[in-house]
Amino acid sequence: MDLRFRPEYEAFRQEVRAFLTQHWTDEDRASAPPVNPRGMSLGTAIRNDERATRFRLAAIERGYLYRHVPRRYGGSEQPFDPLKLAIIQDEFRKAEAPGELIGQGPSMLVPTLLEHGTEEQKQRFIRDTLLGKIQWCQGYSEPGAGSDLASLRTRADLDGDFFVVNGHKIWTSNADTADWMFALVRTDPDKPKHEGISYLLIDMKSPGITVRPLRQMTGEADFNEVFLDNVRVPVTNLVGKRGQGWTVSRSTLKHERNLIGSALLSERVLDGVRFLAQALELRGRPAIQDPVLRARLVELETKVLASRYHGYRLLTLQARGEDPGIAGLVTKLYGTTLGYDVARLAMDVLSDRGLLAPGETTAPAMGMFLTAYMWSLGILIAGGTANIQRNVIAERGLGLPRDPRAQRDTGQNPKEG
Amino acid sequence: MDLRFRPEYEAFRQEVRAFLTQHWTDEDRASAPPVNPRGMSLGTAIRNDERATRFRLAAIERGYLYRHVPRRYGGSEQPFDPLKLAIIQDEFRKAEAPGELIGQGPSMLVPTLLEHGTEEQKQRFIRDTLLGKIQWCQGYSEPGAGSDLASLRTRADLDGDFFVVNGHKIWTSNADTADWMFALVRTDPDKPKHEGISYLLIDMKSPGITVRPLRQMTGEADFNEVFLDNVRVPVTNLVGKRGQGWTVSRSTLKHERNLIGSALLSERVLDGVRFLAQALELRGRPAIQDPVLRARLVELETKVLASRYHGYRLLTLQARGEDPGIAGLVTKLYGTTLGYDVARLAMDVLSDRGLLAPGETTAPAMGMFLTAYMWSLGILIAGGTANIQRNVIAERGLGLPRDPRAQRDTGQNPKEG
Amino acid sequence: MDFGLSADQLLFQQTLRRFLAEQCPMTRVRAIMETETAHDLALWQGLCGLGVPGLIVPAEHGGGGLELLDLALAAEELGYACTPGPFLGHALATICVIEGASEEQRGHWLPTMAEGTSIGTVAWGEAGSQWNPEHWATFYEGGTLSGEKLFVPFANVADVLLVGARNAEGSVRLYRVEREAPGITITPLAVVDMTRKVQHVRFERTPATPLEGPPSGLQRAIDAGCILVAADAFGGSRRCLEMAVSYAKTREQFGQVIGAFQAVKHQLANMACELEPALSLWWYAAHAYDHIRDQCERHAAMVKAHLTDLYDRMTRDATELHGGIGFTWEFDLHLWFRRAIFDRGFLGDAHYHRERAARLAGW
Amino acid sequence: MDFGLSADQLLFQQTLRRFLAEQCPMTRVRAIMETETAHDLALWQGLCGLGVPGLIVPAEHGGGGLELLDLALAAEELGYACTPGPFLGHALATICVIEGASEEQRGHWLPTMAEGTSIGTVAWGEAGSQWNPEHWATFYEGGTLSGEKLFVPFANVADVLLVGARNAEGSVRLYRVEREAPGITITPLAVVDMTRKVQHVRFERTPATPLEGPPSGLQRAIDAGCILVAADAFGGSRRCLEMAVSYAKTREQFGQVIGAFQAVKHQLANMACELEPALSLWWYAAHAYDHIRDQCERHAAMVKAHLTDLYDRMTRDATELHGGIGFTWEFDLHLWFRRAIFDRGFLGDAHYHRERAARLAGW
Repeated sequence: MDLRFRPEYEAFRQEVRAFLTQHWTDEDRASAPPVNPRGMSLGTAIRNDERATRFRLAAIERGYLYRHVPRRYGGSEQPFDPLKLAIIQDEFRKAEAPGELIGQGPSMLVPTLLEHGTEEQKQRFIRDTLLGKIQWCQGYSEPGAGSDLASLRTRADLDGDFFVVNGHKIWTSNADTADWMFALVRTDPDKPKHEGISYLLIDMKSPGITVRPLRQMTGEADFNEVFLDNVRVPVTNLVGKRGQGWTVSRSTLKHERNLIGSALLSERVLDGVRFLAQALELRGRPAIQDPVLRARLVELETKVLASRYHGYRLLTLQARGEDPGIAGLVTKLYGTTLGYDVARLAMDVLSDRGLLAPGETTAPAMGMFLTAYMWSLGILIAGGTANIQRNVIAERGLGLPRDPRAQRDTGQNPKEG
Repeated sequence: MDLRFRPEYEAFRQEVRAFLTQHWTDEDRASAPPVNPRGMSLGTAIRNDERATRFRLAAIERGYLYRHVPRRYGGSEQPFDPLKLAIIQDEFRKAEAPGELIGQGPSMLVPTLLEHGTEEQKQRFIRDTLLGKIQWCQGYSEPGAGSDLASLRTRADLDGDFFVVNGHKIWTSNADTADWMFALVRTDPDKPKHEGISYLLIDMKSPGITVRPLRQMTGEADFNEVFLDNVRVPVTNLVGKRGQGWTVSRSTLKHERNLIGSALLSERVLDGVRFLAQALELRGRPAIQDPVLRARLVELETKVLASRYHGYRLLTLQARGEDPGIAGLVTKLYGTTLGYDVARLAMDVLSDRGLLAPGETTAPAMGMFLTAYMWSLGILIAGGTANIQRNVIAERGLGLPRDPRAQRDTGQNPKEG
Repeated sequence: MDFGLSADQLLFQQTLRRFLAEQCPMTRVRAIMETETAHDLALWQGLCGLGVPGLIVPAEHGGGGLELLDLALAAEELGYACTPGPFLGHALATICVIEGASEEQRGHWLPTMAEGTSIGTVAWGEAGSQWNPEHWATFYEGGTLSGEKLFVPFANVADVLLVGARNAEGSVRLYRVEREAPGITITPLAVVDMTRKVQHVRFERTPATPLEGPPSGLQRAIDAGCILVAADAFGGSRRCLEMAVSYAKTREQFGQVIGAFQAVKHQLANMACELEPALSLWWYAAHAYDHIRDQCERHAAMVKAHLTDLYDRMTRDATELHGGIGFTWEFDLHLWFRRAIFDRGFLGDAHYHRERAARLAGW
Repeated sequence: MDFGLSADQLLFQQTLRRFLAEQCPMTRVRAIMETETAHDLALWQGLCGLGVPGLIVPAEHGGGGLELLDLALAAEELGYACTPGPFLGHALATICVIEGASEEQRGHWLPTMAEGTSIGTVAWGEAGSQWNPEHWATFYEGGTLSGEKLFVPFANVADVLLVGARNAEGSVRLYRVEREAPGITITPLAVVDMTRKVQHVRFERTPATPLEGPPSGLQRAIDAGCILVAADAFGGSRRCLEMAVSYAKTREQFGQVIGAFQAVKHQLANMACELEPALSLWWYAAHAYDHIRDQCERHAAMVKAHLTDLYDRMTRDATELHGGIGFTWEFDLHLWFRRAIFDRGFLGDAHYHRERAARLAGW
């Protein structure tokens, strides 16, 4: 074990700080675009304006962002170093500087392309995706096939050099603004279950695509339904082999962003809750002085830290080429329930002020914690339900008997971002 | 709804108080027999010495105890009146006076005999059981047939006017001291599942019975294994019809003792925890001043009260001849988890003093809360596991599909008392 | 001599449930909540026709002369049906008058409140989550009120506000203010529960009439509020469980209804197990309000804390159980999710009431 | 540059686990715990042979010269194996000397402690669950100690006690006392955890030697204690989960192994889900003890609270899952259940450490 902040790391930290001071000024920070009511949606929490892009390019140049991505595809191609990663994340967070984009493109498509994409696909998509110039949406879920991807019905029939796609996708966030969609489609309808599924990149400007907004419980429409009607997709947009779509879509799981992502998100929300508890008066004293809230705050901070260090452990196992086994299977369930608990605590800190809705100017943090709270529940649902996670942990992790009725391998609904 | 403490009830309360002052003196109270290390075992928590018996007889005479049992069998045969019941329980508890015995005889056998026994059986057993003169043990569980009574193996073969019983019972509390056992035995081995089971009263002095103590995790041996080797039981000791044993054993559930019993037990333990929290210093102040413990104490008291009032509701439904439906199915799971939570809280109130074992003279309450804690877990296990309760609630209460693999109807292991 | 509802109560419950199912189905709920006030006159008049606003008002003042339990049964049904409108604040305002006004004032004010032609609400909570009257800063002096009250339900709809404020002697009492009185500023707020809007209300030398009955009136009304909120929470919880059970029986996944999975069954069983005893708990508290007064305040504090915590868990679990559809706007579940947030916050949070229950026990 | 165990550490872990499996199987654990002291010389010497008592003692004083993480790995294995004996108190006593003694004292005392021929323990906690040194009343004056310390592990077995006490200036420091010194009264206690007995110790003008190193030694030792207890709790938790999983795979009910029931599967999955990230948590804290000192105290407080809470739930859930057999004396599970109670109480309860963590963050 070696995480020590030895002199070279202290030096690295100073270097990062100096970089931030120079490249992310108070003015940059203050120039945040107006609050986007959809700002809390999955993966769009991070600024993506021109200043941010300029900053990110500089940060990539210096090796601070997208360290696992080769330079030829727009990453900074740095050796695996969780400590540097931690320092970068810490310092960027303190400076409120734009970090890696965590939308579905950078988090899900890029790792997939790195592993399964053709050289042409990599060149064409990765760099622009990392900078947010190409926006992606994910076309996995279908009505009636939530966690049960085996029942996927969208078809892609080969017609010369094209697939002709017909079907109906749901829970497609950002489909209205996305340039491209990565989708799972059924290319071989006669093959059983997963075997007939392929992974396809679909240009959202293609004729035959209709996007309809889908309002979620927060009242905003951060999702969409996407109807595909004879959409023609070149066969060169197939990622991996035909019929291997299920395997291709799961390669994401092996990549570091996903391993650390959820801990990071909970950390950020927890920072917010702590700040809230310090700032907000509750019955005559700052809420953080309330012994019950205080104890819960420490407890959740402990779990957030456990989540972070657990990420380090997984990364290390990966770097050593060892199978993380059950340790790799619990991450999502731990992270999503923790995310819910953290957001839930915010509601208790707010007490009656939790009644004020997002956008209410007199509300603490403009009522955004309610949105975070609802989203934390949505994420719990979206990442394949918790029950399916538990099946996976029990069966694959603990070796308990499989339930013959439930195809829980398909259950890992990869929708997230 | 009518629970009001109208003048006649206030008068009744005064009457109970006067009775207690007269019949349960300070001297009686002080004369408690030395603490029995097995005092916390299921159902023997209540004093059963000569003074207590004398007092109970007077209380029955006055209509305060065993109100649901006819006078001709030794009860006080009072009209159903939950408010009087509440007053009696309250005042008896405050006066630390002996209440109804809650061993397996009074709680389980008596209701069963009242419903299914012959007149002769009732005359012979009920009165003496209510006064603790006949001690009972319960012969339901067998090795390998914990919650799964369908796999019961103890046989009773008819031989003239006798059943000849052979088998092995386990988890039989008080088998070493009990005079009689009420047991489930298989009288018709060829019939499927429950149909071949009968309910039999077995004299523990019969030749062929061997009792072996079974130590539980507390370190004491409050249970036994009972080996039955060609034990001859007169057919007149069959309760209900042959082959109806399963139904007969379940009649207990309809009777009020069981409905209120668990709430009462939790109430008593909670009283103890509150007293402990008031008396015990925790980091420079009484533990009850600790905001976290305090909040949990209120929360659990609320649930204990809910449990008590829920009992009133069930009694009322019963008195009205209405089917309680799901309300009747949740009682046990609610009560046993609550019992665990209450005992668990005691451990937190004790803090490091929870390390002191039962019998340690310098320990708060002589370390008895540890025993209560372990027992609360034992009760959770004994009453049919919580998972089986949940199956029952879901299937019979909510009408969800039955699991074809689990015979959870048999799962209501009636072991408790 | 029993612990159950009377035939009259059961009939009333049925009648009200049928009325709401017919007159205020979810399409209507959504239409009303989308309006500026979330108050629909026709619906309110329908409720008035059933006597709901005056249930607890003494018969001699034109009400039903019933007890808090009856009113709480109405609250339960309104919670079950997710009914929008000013019921809760109005009920509390009538109770302020019943318990805190002089006989003469009662005679003046109650009849129109009982028939629902004068709508009332209560202005209690203050900044910093202060629902404890001891800490209220709003004061009464020279016939007028000054101060700021937060989370006043339907302040913009109500005709009269029953305000808790400190008098010159430093005691907190109830005051009656007309909504149209000078010096009142009502700030509209974006709120989570769209079926029960709240506003902030500022008083600046607003003419007010002191209630001249027993000073205990305020605490009685607060107790009643805790119990009514608990009943609302129970009704909503029950509805969430019903919806989840019904969904589990119809939605198929992996070739069978999801309610056949043991994990789902057990989650639903746990919900039912928490729900059932909670019913008896608030019944008892409501009964105690009229019949066992010395137990009422503490029970009210306990049921407020317990039932609103329960409601929170029930809405959360039901939402999770529904999966994606539970997260959509079009599906109705989130409307109860939002009501649960109202019930938790209004009158103070669960922790406040538990601490109060501890203090009331002398701990 | 990684967050994992080194090859040496993995080897040591394996070696120790094999040693305990062979030399201290559960039959042996039971035999030792039934003795008056719960200390077995042969077992202790075996551990000494592996270098366990001196792992963290600097090499120049005869120890292994390793870090707290290595010692914590040993604690984890001892917890996993339910090993009886004075390891924990001894480890903390050596740390008191390493961190709190002068160089000369270290030279005198450490070699025999490193080889385990001189067994140490710590006398810290006082009445009223006072584990906070600021509130300790035991005092040092004129070369002697007076006061009472509760929950001293293996006081009757130890040769030396490292005692926390207040000096004439009011500062709390560490003192070394020989068990055979005059004025010591050791009260034997009936305790829950039979593998780690504790006693109450009273000092009455007992000759004592002040430790002459940095005053921070006491807090360092407390931090180390929190981390070692957390590692023990983790080892025990891991064992409980393994036992429960293995039972679920073999025990049949209703015609199939109980591990095929989704409810059981999910309970086990939840246990695993809590357990896995907790490993990294105490690894980090142990690593911080040597390498990120400014984070250590707060992390130590957090891991003590978190891991002992976890241990409590794991022993409880595993017991419930085993059904009747889990409730028997003959089945071993309750021995960990009892160790969990030790780990929760010793050094102060979870709530104390969480509050401490809050204060250390400046909240």
